[in-house]
Amino acid sequence: MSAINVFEQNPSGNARAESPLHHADLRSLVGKGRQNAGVTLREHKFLGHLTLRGDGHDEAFASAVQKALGLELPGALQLVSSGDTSLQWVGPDEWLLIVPGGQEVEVEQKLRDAAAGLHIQVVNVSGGQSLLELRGPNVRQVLMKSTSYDVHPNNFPVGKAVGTVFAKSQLVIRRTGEETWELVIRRSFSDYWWLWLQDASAEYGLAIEA
Amino acid sequence: MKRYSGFGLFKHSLSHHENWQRMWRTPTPKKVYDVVIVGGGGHGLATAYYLAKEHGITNVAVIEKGYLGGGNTARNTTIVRSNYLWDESAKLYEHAMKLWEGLSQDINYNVMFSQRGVYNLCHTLQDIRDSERRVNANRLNGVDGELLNTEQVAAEIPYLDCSKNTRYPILGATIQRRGGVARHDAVAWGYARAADALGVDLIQQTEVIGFRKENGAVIGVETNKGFIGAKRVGVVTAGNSGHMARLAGFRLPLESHPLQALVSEPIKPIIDSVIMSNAVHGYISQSDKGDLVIGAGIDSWVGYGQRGSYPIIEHTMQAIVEMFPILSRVRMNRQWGGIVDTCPDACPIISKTPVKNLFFNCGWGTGGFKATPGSGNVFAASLAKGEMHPLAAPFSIDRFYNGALIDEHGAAAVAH
Amino acid sequence: MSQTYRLSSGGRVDRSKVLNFTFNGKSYQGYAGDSLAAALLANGVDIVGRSFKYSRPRGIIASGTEEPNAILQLGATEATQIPNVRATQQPLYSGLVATSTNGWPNVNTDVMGILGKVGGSMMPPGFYYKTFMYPKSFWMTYEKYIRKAAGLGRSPLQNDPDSYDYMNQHCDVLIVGSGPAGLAAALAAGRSGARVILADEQEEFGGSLLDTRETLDGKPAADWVASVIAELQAMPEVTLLPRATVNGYHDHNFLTIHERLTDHLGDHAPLGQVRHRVHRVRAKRVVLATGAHERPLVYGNNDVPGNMLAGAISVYVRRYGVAPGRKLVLSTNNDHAYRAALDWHDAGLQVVAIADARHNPRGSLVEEARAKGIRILTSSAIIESRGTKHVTGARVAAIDTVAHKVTSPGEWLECDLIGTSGGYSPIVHLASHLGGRPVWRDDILGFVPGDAPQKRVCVGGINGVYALGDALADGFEGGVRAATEAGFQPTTGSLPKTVARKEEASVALFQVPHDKGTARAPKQFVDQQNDVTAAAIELATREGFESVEHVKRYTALGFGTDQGKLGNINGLAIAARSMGITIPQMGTTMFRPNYTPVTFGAVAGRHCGHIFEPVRFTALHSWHLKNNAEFEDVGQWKRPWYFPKPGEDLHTAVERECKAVRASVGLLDASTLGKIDIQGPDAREFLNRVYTNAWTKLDVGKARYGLMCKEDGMVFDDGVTACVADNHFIMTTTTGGAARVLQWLELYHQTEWPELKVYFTSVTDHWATMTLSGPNSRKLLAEVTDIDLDKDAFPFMTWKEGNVGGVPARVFRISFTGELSYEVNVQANYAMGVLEKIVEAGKKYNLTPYGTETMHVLRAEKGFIIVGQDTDGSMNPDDLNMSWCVGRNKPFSWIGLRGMNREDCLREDRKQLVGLKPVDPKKWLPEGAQLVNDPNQPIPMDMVGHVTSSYAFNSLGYSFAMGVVKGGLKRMGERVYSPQADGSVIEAEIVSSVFFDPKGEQQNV
Amino acid sequence: MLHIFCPHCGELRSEEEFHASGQAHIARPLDPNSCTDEEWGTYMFFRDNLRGIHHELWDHVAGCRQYFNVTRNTETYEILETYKIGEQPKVTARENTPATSAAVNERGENV
Repeated sequence: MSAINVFEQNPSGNARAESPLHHADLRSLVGKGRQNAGVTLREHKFLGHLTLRGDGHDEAFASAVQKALGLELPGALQLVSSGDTSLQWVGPDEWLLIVPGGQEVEVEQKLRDAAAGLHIQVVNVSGGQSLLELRGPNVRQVLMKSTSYDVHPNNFPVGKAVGTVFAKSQLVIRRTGEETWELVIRRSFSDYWWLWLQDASAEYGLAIEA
Repeated sequence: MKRYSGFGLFKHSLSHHENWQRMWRTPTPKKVYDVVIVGGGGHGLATAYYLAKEHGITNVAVIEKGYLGGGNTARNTTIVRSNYLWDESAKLYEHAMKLWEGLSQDINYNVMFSQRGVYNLCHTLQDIRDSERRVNANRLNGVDGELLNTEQVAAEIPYLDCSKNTRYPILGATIQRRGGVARHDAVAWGYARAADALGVDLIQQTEVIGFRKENGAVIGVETNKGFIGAKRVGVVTAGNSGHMARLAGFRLPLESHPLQALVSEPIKPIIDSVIMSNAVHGYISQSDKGDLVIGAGIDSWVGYGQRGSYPIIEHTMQAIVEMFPILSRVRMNRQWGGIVDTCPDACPIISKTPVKNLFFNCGWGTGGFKATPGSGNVFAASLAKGEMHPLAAPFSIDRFYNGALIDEHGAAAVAH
Repeated sequence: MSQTYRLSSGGRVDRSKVLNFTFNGKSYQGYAGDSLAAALLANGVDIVGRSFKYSRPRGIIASGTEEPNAILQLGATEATQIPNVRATQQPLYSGLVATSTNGWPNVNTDVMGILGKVGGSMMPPGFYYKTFMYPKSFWMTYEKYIRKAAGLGRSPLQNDPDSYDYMNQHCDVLIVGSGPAGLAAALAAGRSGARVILADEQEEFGGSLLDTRETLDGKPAADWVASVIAELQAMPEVTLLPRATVNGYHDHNFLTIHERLTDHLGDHAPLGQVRHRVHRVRAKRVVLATGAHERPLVYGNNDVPGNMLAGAISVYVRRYGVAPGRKLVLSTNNDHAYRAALDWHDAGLQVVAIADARHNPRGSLVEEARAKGIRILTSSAIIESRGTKHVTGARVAAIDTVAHKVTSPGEWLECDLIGTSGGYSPIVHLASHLGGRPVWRDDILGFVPGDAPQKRVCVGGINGVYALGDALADGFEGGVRAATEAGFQPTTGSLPKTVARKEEASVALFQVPHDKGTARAPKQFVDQQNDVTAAAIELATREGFESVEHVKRYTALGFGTDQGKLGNINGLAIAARSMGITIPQMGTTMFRPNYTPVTFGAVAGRHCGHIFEPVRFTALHSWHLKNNAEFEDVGQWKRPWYFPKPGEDLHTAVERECKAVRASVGLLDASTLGKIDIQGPDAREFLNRVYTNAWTKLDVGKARYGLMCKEDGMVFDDGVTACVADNHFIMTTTTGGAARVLQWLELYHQTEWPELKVYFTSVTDHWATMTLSGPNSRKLLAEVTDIDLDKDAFPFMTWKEGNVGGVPARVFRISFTGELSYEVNVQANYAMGVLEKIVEAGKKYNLTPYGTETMHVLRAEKGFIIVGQDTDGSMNPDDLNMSWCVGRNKPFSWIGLRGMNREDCLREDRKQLVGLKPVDPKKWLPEGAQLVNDPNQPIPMDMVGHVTSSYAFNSLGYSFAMGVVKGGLKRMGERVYSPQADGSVIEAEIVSSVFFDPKGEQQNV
Repeated sequence: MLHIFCPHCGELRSEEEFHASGQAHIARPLDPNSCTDEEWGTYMFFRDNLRGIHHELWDHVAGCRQYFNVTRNTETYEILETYKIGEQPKVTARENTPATSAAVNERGENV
């Protein structure tokens, strides 16, 4: 048996799946919000989330990642992406890789092959995380209500990703467009974030996309 | 000392209060004292008083770098209770409680000890287990305590949100009915006046900057105003204990952290007991002036600035509004911070030290005020005899080496 | 009565918008733009409250935050009551309902006032301490009556309908105050392109420029204000916050601003709006342009309604078009206060006289007053005022300010308004919140900010720079400096021209001497809210209270809702004089947040009610809801506690659930357990170091239970860890310990053993875990999985991969119930689908969902511990009778080993975990019950231990418990006793803690 | 609320993101079993608890999850430097650093 257990966790057939915000039934809320809402929310569900750990100062590791993903290993607070794949710096030895759902094992294997001989960790965390996209002119205000991190464009340009405190818990904020932001949320907290975001965006109007 | 009484007050009113005596002298330090107490807070002044009163040792000086009662005595939330879990602490705090119960008369100064009851709320099943354990231990130790269910809590504490749909519903509470609050400044002033009357020298605005030693024993203290000799020295300098130990040449198993508190504007009485919650983390009582007195948490870093971080105030206020939603429109007047010396087991150090004849009384963490009379009483006995009082003995520094800790963390409910 | 005291013209109020309001039940009218105080004065309301201690009638003194008396109760409904609103800061709105906070039956005829007159002389400071001591038991009774007099306003008794929130702000320059200096600073900083926040506590920007008689560039000052605001509004990086008080200056340039968004609209917020918002600001630079407060002089009966600050009179006349009287006498020690008399005179009202404490004042304003024919009495001051409910006269006498003596009998001047000015106190509160002690300046007779490490600039009045032109220049320069220091290019610009004036120095005067001496003179109030008099301060120093903090605490000086904004400097001056020292020798008390009071709800923000704190749910939560679960809080998680069927209580439900597990099969949601994925060549070595037991030989495919200790040898977490590949482990932790354990592993890896090649990643949320437990679990699982469940192929303490319900799963054969058990782990997105398939297949086995309570019972029957329930931070593995789980001979001295070997940890009579079997099988030992050896010992009793877990129900048919007993492991078969609160005693036998199936025959099948 | 420069994220962040973990540079004895009770107790519990310059361990829990060291004045609360695990402080009490010096520039870099 190999040193690491790589495990395909997606069913081969059609199995029922529920995203972390399943219980909120977002689909039923589409079109129910205010016209010209200041904030539009959408859950990007069932993506492949992988935690990647390795020595960021090791050239070999960086080139292995480059080779496996075609992405340059991002430095502190950076988010790089190509197509449906994004790679985000989380810490000096930790990155979050998001790929289309179903590709987790394939990508993990690619990384392991490329980094053969290096000490790394790849962990599928897809069941425990989700990506919330917030879009619109008032997202910045909603973020300002929620985090003590400075989300002014001068400090938070597109392509930045920051782990920080958000309300009374923690998450990662990513800025992917002028008025587009993403929150990486943990499954068990998803109801809290859902309630929080509804509350914080109420005065600007919240629209749901699904 | 002229005794205070209602008649005296009337007599003074006739002379437009122009003839009141000084509460204490401003003495010139003697060359040598039998005992020098470093630190003129509640504990130090109580120590001096009991040395004079119970042990006949009146050649005593209390040396205070600022003004009497100006440290944690001046900035705590004045809660008094004795319902501690472990035998060692319960006995010590209950000793204090019994002294509280006659203190105003003993020192002829109204410390306004108000036994209005202290509630500790339970929000989880484990809270209930811990409370049951503590109340049972208290009872068998002779400390009063009851465990109430939710309905009883709701009946006894009006406006407390006891509904099921809160984040952490209230499942019950312990109540120590003999617990309550006292007027903090009056404790310091009362002990000071009584100690002064027995001949103790209270030396303010004088800072101890070193300890003079001979053959491993202390023989006096160096101050910014000169040397003062002493046969024994007791250090009671909450918030500065680590620094004093350093001057004496050793370290202590404690760290000094900011502890914050706040008051509302004065409002008409609405809370007539002391209510503490561990799970939502806040506690509240109301002063006789009408201020809601609210304790906040401890900052996790070392800090001597008598101030902490603002989020702690926010969290505390969230807890208070969660417990008492009707208070949401009341306004917070003032916040402040003290410095608490905290030991790893949340219990004090009352102990001999590596320096002979030098004794330390410190590490009370967030719980010092309630112990004031008991702490002073057993420390005085220890200083008088040169051997630790039996109630103080378990609180030796040695426990941090041999492992005989008295871990009140698990059961102290809110750390007050 | 309709606004009798409203001037026919002038002010910034909108006379076309009449607003109705009530005060103490009477209806009045005011105008849009009025403050409540202005509207009350316009209607001739003199008495707004009764004083705290003496119950004396009190009127409005000031026009802003410093007001000590006009503290009112607001609110039209019970739920919208607001206590202690300063009428001077409350904008008038239509329908406002205000009442006085003290006074019975009402403020005009107050019974307590009579008591105050009779008993007042018996109430010097500290009188509480000197009496009410006897008899001993009576304090609680005395206190009951004392408390009746407590407080100002009252709390609402219904829940707040409003909401509050936070806004986190970051800026280059935060400017506090929008008077001339603040506005100039904002212009300078804004033009540089910096991110600027300008906050002001008032309804509109402008500060003193809103009521000044000065002109800028020859035009009314307010015109300049309007043009500056327009320019700032056009700057994208400038945020303007009116109605926003900067209340706290915290470390590292973090400041809090309390913005009142809707208090000017009504007593509660319009639907969908937050009432207050706290801005949590991190500023690179702070410009403090907080200005100065005018100081009143302290003279006899200075609290009679109709005694006002000189500057407040100008504000009411010029800003609100209200004249709070007809005939004014002004008492001053400075030039600036002459403006009040000039404004009064310009409004066509009578200035009876100005008493100036100075010998020969000749400043421009003084000359202007002289030129207008106003009578000026020099070397004079008002030494007392007259009147019961309103001022009827002022006694003006010649005084010697140095000798502190009255030098002439003086004369009584008829008047209905007294203006008073003792100079100005820079508002140094914010500058001092971080402990920087203010510094006294003799030239301005005030404290200015001392040095502080904060990155801040002080401009204008706070620096004692009072002349308008100087304040503008100081502000602009400060704004440039702040922006430059924050990394922006300096800007230039021209400032409006001001009229130059000759201003003379003021003379030091705080308490005005009285011919009777302080103790016998009419009461000279220093702090009106707390009824602190000059005599009280003298008494305090006489009794030995010599420190400024002592004086404050003994007299209550500055303890009010105004925190002594008017009184503190006067109090210091009186104490200093009475002790023969100077004011700077006396020093100031500490300044602490808040500058002005802040609503609790605003400090709490949105973090209350349903979003007070995160609630964590598992992927199966909605199934639990559908199946009627009751929940238990475990950390932030909601875990099913039990699943009652109709008519069942906890006890009967748990009994049923337990039986179902022992007899057939039960289902538990174990997803909340912490799970950590550990990978790396040194993973095993790391486990060896953090667990008490050995991991070197754990084969791939196997799982093992482990205990974790702190360095002191006390147990802090436990769980099963499985080896999924040579260098790959899945660790489980307790539910509450998950985050703590991960942090613990990282701590040791990062700080102690960075050379070990291992990584840790939390997978708690990723895997959903369903535990099937009971003799039929194998049969049930077999129906939904392709894994070979044969007992030899899949033995106890191993794990397998395969499909469960068509979804890839890792199945662990471990047991916390003592029954044959399988823990099925699937990627959480698929958990609900898998669960439903298991439930469907489980119908024929009476598959029974069970919660934490049943889990606790079943594990206790097996003697399995729950960390945190059976341990309390003072139990080591030996105490728990778990020496089997301790690898004392492991080569590396793992965390906890050395601690366990300390002297006290090796005692034989330590409390040890044992089973407890009540001698009467029907009796139940309460969890937390204490144990003694001799039930007849009198209190205090010697306790030998306590009950940690106890259950009335047992598969074997008797109640049983686990507990700790001193030396208990050597006392098997002995009896201990538990004295109960009701006087009864429960006798129990010390037994093994394994009650059920000690050989493990049920789980190893 | 403190503003702390995380040496890994390279930015100043609010204190809320961090967890203070006590005095820094307290190394676990290499051979615990040879320690006396007194030595072991000293390692576990006894701290400098200094007034003034203090080196302490912080964890960027909400950010990069890295532990790092902070040199902070415990009286003024000023942070004089932050540095990674394994590095030594540049500012120490012996250097008599003025309590009011600003050792971190606007970008939070050590200067």
